[in-house]
Amino acid sequence: MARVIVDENRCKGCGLCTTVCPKEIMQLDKTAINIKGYHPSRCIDMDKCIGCAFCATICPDVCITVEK
Amino acid sequence: MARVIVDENRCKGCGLCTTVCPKEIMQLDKTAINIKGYHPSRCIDMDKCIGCAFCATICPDVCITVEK
Amino acid sequence: MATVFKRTEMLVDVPQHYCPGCTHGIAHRLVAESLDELGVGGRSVGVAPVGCAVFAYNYFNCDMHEAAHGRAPAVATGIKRVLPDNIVFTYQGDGDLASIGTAEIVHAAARNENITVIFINNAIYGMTGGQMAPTTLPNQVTTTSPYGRDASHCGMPLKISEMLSTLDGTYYIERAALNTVKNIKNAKKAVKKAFQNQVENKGFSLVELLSTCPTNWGMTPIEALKWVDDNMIPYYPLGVYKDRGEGELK
Amino acid sequence: MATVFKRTEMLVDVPQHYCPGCTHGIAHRLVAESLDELGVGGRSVGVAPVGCAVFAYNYFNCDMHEAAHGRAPAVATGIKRVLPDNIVFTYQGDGDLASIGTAEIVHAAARNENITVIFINNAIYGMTGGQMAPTTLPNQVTTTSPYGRDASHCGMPLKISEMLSTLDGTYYIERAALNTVKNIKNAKKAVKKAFQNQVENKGFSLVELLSTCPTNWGMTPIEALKWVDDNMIPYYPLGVYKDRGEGELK
Amino acid sequence: MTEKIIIAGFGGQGVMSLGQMIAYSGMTEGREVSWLPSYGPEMRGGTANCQVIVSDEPIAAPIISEADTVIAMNLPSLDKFEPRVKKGGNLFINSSLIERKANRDDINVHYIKANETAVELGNSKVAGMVVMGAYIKTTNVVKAETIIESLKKVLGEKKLDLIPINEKAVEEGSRQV
Amino acid sequence: MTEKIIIAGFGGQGVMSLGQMIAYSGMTEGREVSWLPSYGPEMRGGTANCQVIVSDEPIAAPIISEADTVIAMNLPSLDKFEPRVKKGGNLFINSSLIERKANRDDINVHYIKANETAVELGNSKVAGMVVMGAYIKTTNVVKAETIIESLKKVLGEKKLDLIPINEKAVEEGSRQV
Amino acid sequence: MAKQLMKGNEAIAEAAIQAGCRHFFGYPITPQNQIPEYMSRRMPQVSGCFLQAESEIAAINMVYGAAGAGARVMTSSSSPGIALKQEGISYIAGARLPAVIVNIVRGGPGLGGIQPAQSDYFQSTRGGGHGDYRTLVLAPASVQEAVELTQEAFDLADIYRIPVIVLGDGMIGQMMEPVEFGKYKKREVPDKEWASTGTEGKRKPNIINSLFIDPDDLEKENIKLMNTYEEIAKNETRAEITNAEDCEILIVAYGTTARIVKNVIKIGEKNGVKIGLIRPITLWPFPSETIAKYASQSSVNSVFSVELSTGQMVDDVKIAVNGVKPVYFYGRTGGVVPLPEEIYENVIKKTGGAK
Amino acid sequence: MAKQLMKGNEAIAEAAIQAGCRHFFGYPITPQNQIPEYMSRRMPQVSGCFLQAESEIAAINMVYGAAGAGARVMTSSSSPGIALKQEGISYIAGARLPAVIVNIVRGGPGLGGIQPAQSDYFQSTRGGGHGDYRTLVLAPASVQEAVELTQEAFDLADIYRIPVIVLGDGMIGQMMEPVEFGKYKKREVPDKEWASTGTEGKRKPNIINSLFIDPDDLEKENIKLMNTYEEIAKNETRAEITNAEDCEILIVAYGTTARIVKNVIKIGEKNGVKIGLIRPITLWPFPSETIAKYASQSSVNSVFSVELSTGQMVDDVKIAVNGVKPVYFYGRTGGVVPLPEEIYENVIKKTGGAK
Ligand SMILES: Cc1ncc(C[n+]2csc(CCOP(=O)(O)OP(=O)(O)O)c2C)c(N)n1
Ligand SMILES: Cc1ncc(C[n+]2csc(CCOP(=O)(O)OP(=O)(O)O)c2C)c(N)n1
Ligand code: SF4
Ligand code: SF4
Ligand code: SF4
Ligand code: SF4
Ligand code: SF4
Ligand code: SF4
Ligand SMILES: [Mg+2]
Ligand SMILES: [Mg+2]
Repeated sequence: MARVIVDENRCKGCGLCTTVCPKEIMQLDKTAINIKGYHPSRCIDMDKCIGCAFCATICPDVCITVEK
Repeated sequence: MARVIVDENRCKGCGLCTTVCPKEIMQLDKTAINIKGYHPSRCIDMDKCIGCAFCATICPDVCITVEK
Repeated sequence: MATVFKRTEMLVDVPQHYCPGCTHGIAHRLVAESLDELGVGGRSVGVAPVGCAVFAYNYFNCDMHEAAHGRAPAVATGIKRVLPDNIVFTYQGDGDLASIGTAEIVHAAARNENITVIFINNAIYGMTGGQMAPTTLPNQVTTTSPYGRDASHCGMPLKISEMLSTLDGTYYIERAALNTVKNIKNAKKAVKKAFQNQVENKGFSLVELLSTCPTNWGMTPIEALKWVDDNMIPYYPLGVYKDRGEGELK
Repeated sequence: MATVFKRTEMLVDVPQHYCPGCTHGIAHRLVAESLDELGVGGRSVGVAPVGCAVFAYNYFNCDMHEAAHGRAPAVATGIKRVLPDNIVFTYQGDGDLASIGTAEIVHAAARNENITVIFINNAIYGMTGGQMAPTTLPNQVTTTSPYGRDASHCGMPLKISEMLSTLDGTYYIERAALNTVKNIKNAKKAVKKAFQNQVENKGFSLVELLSTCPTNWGMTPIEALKWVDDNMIPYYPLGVYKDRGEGELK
Repeated sequence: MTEKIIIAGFGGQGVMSLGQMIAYSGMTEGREVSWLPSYGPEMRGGTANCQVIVSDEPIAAPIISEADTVIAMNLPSLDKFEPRVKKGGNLFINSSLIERKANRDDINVHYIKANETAVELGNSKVAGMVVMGAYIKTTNVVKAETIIESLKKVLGEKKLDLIPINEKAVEEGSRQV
Repeated sequence: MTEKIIIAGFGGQGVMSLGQMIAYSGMTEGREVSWLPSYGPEMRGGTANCQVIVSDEPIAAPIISEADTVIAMNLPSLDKFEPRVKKGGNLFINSSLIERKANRDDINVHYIKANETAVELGNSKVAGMVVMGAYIKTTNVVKAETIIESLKKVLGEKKLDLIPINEKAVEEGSRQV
Repeated sequence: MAKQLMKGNEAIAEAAIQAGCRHFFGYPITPQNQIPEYMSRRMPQVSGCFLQAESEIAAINMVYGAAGAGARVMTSSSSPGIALKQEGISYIAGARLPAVIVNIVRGGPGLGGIQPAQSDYFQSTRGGGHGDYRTLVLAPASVQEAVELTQEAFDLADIYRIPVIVLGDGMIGQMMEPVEFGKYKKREVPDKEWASTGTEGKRKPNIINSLFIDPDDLEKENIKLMNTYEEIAKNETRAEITNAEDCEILIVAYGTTARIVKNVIKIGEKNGVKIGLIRPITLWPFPSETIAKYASQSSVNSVFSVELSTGQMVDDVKIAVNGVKPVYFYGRTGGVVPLPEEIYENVIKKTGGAK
Repeated sequence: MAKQLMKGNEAIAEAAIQAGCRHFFGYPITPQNQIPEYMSRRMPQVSGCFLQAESEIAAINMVYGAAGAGARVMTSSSSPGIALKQEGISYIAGARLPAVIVNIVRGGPGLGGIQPAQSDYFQSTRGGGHGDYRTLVLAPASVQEAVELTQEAFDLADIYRIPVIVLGDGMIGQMMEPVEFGKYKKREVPDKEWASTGTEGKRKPNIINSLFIDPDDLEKENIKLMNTYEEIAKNETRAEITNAEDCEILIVAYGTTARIVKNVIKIGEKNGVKIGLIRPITLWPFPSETIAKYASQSSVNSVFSVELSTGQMVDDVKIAVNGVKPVYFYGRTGGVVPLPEEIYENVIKKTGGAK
C-alpha cells in the first residue's frame, strides 16, 4: 500500500502528474481552486497507488511526496 | 633561361627565400645594407635559375619577381 | 510506511516562480537532489544565469551568485579558482549559454574548468517573452521569427553538446530530456555524474537538458512534453557525447 | 620572357610593417591573389582585425574596415547583409578569432554567413608582445606562460577548424600552413576556394593558416618555419575539415 | 474632461486589451489618450494592470496617482488599487471573483458579476466586456458603439463572429449599474 | 644637479637598457631618477628611445622637453632629437652608423665610433657601452663603477663573464671624448 | 496620415523603417523587446534585414559594418545591453559612422530591474566608452515625439557622421499613445562617398577606421571630432520651455520625468507658485544657454533637476547655472516613478516653501 | 625595504601581491601588458592564481566570481578593454563586491592609439556602465604612489565593498622610478561574512546579486549605495596641494599631467607668476571643496583644468568652482603629451597674460 501527498497550495495545476500515473489516479480537481488560483492535482483513489513516484518525478514544483 | 628580380629595398633579409631555392642561388648579401638596414637577398648565379618561383612563393614581403 | 519520494532539503522551501508545467522546476530538483545525495550542499556555490532561472539563487539551498547574462562560466571560474575544494556549478539557459555566452562556455570547457554546467535548452528565450534562441528549431515560430525560423537567413540551430565535445578540455558531456519519467531518470543520472566528476576533480562536465517552455511555445504543459519528443529530440539526439572516463562516444 | 611571378595589384604597393620573415605577408599575398584571379577585387570589402594584421587595411587594394578586437565576423555580417553581392572577408589572428571573438566566429559560422574568413593561427598574440593565445601549444613559453603553457591550469589549445566543422552552418573549412612552398601552394588553393564559394553563394568558408611569429617565438624566421612542421602541424593536422560540396571529411 | 482609469486583474483576464479599447475609442472620438501597462516577468504570477487616460487636453503624464475609476478584476487588484480611487470616483469590482466589499465610503462602488454573466452568455472570455458595459454606462467616457468598433479592430476579420456576444456582454454589464 | 638624457636608436641597439643602467646607477648613488621608454608596435620599424632624468631634487615630470644630453645611435634618432638638446648641452653621435655631422654649433658634439670599437673589442653588442663610457666621462653624472655594478644586475649571475668586455668598452668610450 | 494608437517601442521601430532604415541588428532585453519583434515582422515586408545577433556586442559591431557599408542602420537595447555596446559605440564614433542606437533605460546598476529609469544619463551624454567622443542624445517625452526624433536621428547621424542615441525608458517604450506618421520633414543629408561599397576599380579604397597610431594623427582626428561636436552644439541644441518666463522655481527634467513635471506645474498654479520647466530634448548637446538664461531671471529663486536617478543631469544643470542660483536635485530610482504631488512637495520643501 | 627601480606596471602588480591579492584575471592590451606578464611570473611563486581570460568581459566576470567568493582580486586593462568591462563593473558595484581594476589609459576613441591619455575620466568617475553607481578612482602620479594607492585600493574596496579603479596612463605604466615597498600601512578591513564560500550547513545561503525586481527594493539598494558613496566622499577624498596659497592661477591636474604642471609652476616662478596646483588623488570622490576653497582666494584670477583629453575633468572643476572664478581648459589628445612651456604659454594667453 502506498500513499501520495500533494502540497495543494504549491500545485500549479499543470497536469503533468496526471499523464504519467500508471494507475490514472492523479487528476486535477476542477471543483477546487487553491490560493494561487489553480485547480490542484489530487489522488482520486489512493488504494490503487503503487508508490511508483512517477507523478513526483515529473512534478516541476516538487509538490508530491510518496510513501510506501 | 629564367630571371629573378628582388626589390632590394623592400627585402627584410629574412632569408626564407634562401632556404627554398632548389638551385641554392638565393643568398643574403652580408656586405650590403638596404635603406631599411637589412642585408638584402640576391641571386648569386642567375644562369642557374630555373624560374620555379619557390623563392617568390615564400617571400613574405613579395619582393621577388620571376621571369622565364 | 517509508518515504519513497520527498522534496530534497537542498531546495529552499518556497514556491518557484516558473510557469505551470515548466520543466525548469524538474531540472532544479535534479540538481538539488544530486548535491544532497553527494553530500556537498554545504560546500557548493551555484551560479544563476539571466533567463527564467534568474531567481535560482532563491531556490538552491547553498551559496549562490547571480551572474551577468551569459557570463556564468566566467563567474564560476572565478569562484572555483578561489575555492578549489568547493563544488561550483552554473545553471544556464540556451540564450545565456549558447548565444551571448558562447565565448565563456567554450573557454571554460577548453580550460577543463573543474565545474559542472547544467544547460537548459528550451529552444527559446523564455524570460524575455519568447524570442528566437540559437537552439530554436527550423521553422519554429517565435516573437523574433514570426514567420518561422528561416535557416537560410539565420542559420541552423546550434548543437552545443556536439560542438563542445570536440574540445580536448571537456571531460563529460551528455544530453538528456525532461519530458518523460524515463528521460527524467536518465537526466538525473547525468546530472549526478556531472557533479560526481567534479568531486573527483575530473574536470568540465556539462549536461544539456531539453526542457519545455509551454508559455512561449503557446502550448499546454502536456503538449509541450510531447513537442520535445516530436521535434526536439530528433534534432538534438539524447545520449553521452563525451566521457573521458570511458573514451569518446557517439 | 614571360613573367612567372609578380606582385599582384590587389596588394597596395607599400612596404608592410611585419617583422622580417613573418608569414602574415604570405597570407596577405594569397588573399590578394585570390581576389585578383577571381576578378572580384572591385567589389570586395575586407575586415582587418586587431592584431599584427591591424594595418591590413593599408595593404589590400579594396575597401576595408578596421574592426574591434574579435568582432570582425560581426562587422563582416553587417557589411554582407547590406551588400549581398559584394565579396566580404575577414582576416583574423588567433587571439582575435579564437579568444575574444569566439562568440562572433561561432555564430557567423552557425548562420552560414556567406563570407570568407582567413584565420591566422600563429599560436601567440603577436601584436601585444607574445602573450599566450588559446592556440598556444602545451609547454610553449610566452610572456604570460613564462613557465610554459600548463594545460592543467589553462587547458589544452583550441582547435578551431575541428570545432567549427561540427556546426551545420559551416560550408567549408580547411587548415593549411605557410611554412613550405608546398604548403603555401595548398594554402593558396584553399584560400581561393574559400572565396570561390562566396562568389557561388555557398556560404561560410574558413581557412586556418598556420603561421609564424619569429619575433615572439624567439627564433629566426627559418627556425620558425621548421617549428611549424615540428610542433604545430602535429597538433593541428592540415587538411579539409568540412566541405559541404563534397560531404564531410576527416 | 479628463478620465483616468486603472484596470487590474490576473494576467489572463484581458485587462490590457480592455484598457486599449478604451484608449482606442477615446482616440477615434477625437480625444487625447494614453495607455500604460505594467510589464515584466512578475506578470507571470501576480497582477497585471494598465493605466488609461482619456482627456480633452494634452496628457501631461500617463501615470495615474489618483484615478477617476478603478476596475478590479481580482482580489489582489482591489487591495492594491482601492486606495487610488479619488474621492467621488468609481470603483468597479468583479464580484464573481472578489468576495469582499469595498472598504471606502467616499466613492461610488459598483459590483459586477462579470464572470457569472459571461458564463451565462456562453463565453467566459467576455467577462471583461461585461465590466466594460458597466463602466461606459456609468461614466459615458466613450460610446458603446465606439467600443464595439474598436473591438472589431482588436479581433480582426477572422473573429468577427464574436462581435454579437461581446455586444451582449456590454449590454448586460450596463444593466448591472 | 639635474641631468636629462634622451637615448635613441634602432630597436635592437639596446638603448632601453643603457637608459636603465644610468637610472639605476643614479638611484644607487642616492639620486632621484626616472626612466621613460617609447613603446608600442611602431618600435618594430622605427626608432626606440628612452628619457632618463637623474637629479638631486624630486623629479616633476619624467618627460624631457629640453635635454642636457642626447645620445643618437642612428640617423633617424639624430634627426629627431638633435633639436631637443639644450644650449650648451651634449650630443653624442654614433659615428659608426651616422655619416652626417651635427647641424648645431651651440652644443657640445661628441662623435663616437661605437660599433667599430665594439667590433674591435670582439663583441658588437657592447657598442652602447662604448657610448656610455664617453657619456659618463663627459658628464660625470654617475661613476663608471656604479654603471658596471648596475650592469651586473642587468646581466645576472650567468653572464658575469661578459663584465670584463663591457668594462673595456666603457674605458674605450671614455677615451674617445 | 491617420492617427494610430501605438506602443512607444513599436512606433520607434516603424519610424525607423519610415526613415529608410533597412537594417536592424538587435538582441532581446526587457523593456525594449517590441522593437526587435516589430522589426522581425516588418523588415521582410520592406525587403529589409532584421537579424537577431548573438549578443549586444555582435549587434553593435554589425551596426558598425552596415553603417560603414553605407546603410541606414539601427540597434536597440536597454541599460545592461547598452553597457556592453560601449566599446562598439566608441569605435563607431571614432570611425565617424552614422548609426542610431535606442536605449530604453531600466533601473540599475547590475541586473537591477526592468522599470523606467534615467540612470544612464552619464553613460549616454559623456560616452560610456573610452576616449573623447560624444553621441548625439535625443530624449523624447511622448510616443509622437519618439517617432519624429527617431526619424530625425537618422538624418542627424548622416549629416554629422555620428552615432545618435534615442534615449527612452520603460514608460516611453511600453505606453501607447496616438501617433501620426509623416509629420517629420526629412532633412537634407550628404552622399556617403566614404562608404565601403567596393572600389569597382574606380577609386582608391575607402577605409573605415579608428586607429591612428601616431599621436599627432590621432590628435588631428580628435580635433575633427571636436569641431563636429561644436557644430552640432551650435545647430542642434534643443529644449522645450514651459511656463518658464518669470517663474519662481525652474525645473529641468527630460523625457518621462518632464511629463510628470507638467503636472507639478499645475499643482503649483493651484497653490500660487509659478513653476517653470525646461525640458532638454537633446541631452547632448545640452541646452546650457537656455537654462542659464531662464535661471538668471530675477524671479527665479532656485533651479531643480528632477530625474529618475540619484542625480546625473544635475551636473549639467549646475554647470549651466554656474552659481547664479542654487541648484537642487530630486530623484527616485530603481524604477520607482514619482508622483507629481511628491515632486511638488519636495521642491517646495527644499526651496523653503516658496510662498 | 630597499629601493628598487621598477616600471609602473610591474610595481602595480607587485603592490597588488603585497596587498594580498592572489587572484588576477586579465587579457593582454598595450600599454598595460607588464601587469599580466608580471602576474604570470609571480603568482605561481606565491601560490596565487594568474589566469589569462578569453576576453576582458570574461576577466571582469571572473573577478566578480572571485570577489564574491571572498578573494582579493584584481584585473587590469586599457581603454577599449575597460569599455568592454562596463557591464561587469556595474554588476560588481550593484552586488557590492570589492575588486580592484587598473586602467592604463590610452588614446581613443575606438582603437585610437596606445600613447598616454586621460580621456577615460568620464567613464571612470561616472560609471561608464548603466545605472547609478560610482567607483572609487585613484590616480597616482608616480610609481611610488601607484604602489601605495594600489595597496590601499584593496583595503578601500574591502572597507566599502566597492570596485576601486586605479587610473594610470601609458606614462605611469611604462616609466621606471625608484620604489620602496612596505611604506603603506594596511588599514583595518571588515570580515567578509557576506562571501559565498559554502554554507557548511551552518548558515543561510549567501547570495551575490544585483537583481531587485521590485522597484522599491531596487531603490532601497540604490539608497544603500548612495549612503556608502557619501561616506566615502566624506572620508576618502584626497588631493595634493602645491603652491596654491595666494596663487594667481590655480591649475587642477591629475596623474601624469600634474607632474608636468609642477614644471609649469617653476616656469611661472621664473616669470613672476604664482601658479598653484591642486592634484586630485581621488578623482571620485572629487576634491570639490578643496578646489572651491583655493579658487575663492582673492588672489586667484582664474582656474585651469589641464588634461590629456578634450576636456572631461573640467566639468567637475566647474561644478566645484561654481562660478566664483572663470574656469578654463587646456588639453592635448591622442597620446600627445604637452610640454610644460606649452602649458604655461596657453595658461598665460587665456588669462590675459597675468602680469
Ligand atoms: C546583457 C543582457 N542582455 C540581455 C538581457 C535580457 N535577457 C534576459 S533573459 C534573456 C534570455 C533568456 O533566455 P534563456 O537563456 O534561453 O533562458 P530561459 O528564459 O529560456 O530559461 C535575455 C536576453 C539581459 N538581462 N542582459
Ligand atoms: C578590446 C581589446 N582587447 C585587447 C586589445 C589588445 N590587443 C591588440 S592585438 C591583440 C592580440 C593579437 O593577437 P592575434 O589576434 O593572435 O594576432 P597576431 O598579432 O598574433 O597576428 C590584443 C589582445 C585590443 N586592442 N582591444
Ligand atoms: S506514486 Fe505512482 S501510482 Fe501513485 S499516484 Fe503517483 S504515479 Fe500514480
Ligand atoms: S505535476 Fe505538480 S504542479 Fe503539476 S498538477 Fe501535478 S502536482 Fe500540481
Ligand atoms: S626561381 Fe627558383 S631557381 Fe630561381 S632563384 Fe627562385 S627559387 Fe631559385
Ligand atoms: S624572402 Fe623576401 S624578404 Fe626574405 S630575404 Fe628573401 S627576398 Fe628578402
Ligand atoms: S516562460 Fe517558459 S521557460 Fe520561463 S518559466 Fe515560463 S514556461 Fe518556463
Ligand atoms: S610580432 Fe610576430 S606575428 Fe607580428 S609581425 Fe612580428 S613576427 Fe609577425
Ligand atoms: Mg531558453
Ligand atoms: Mg596570433
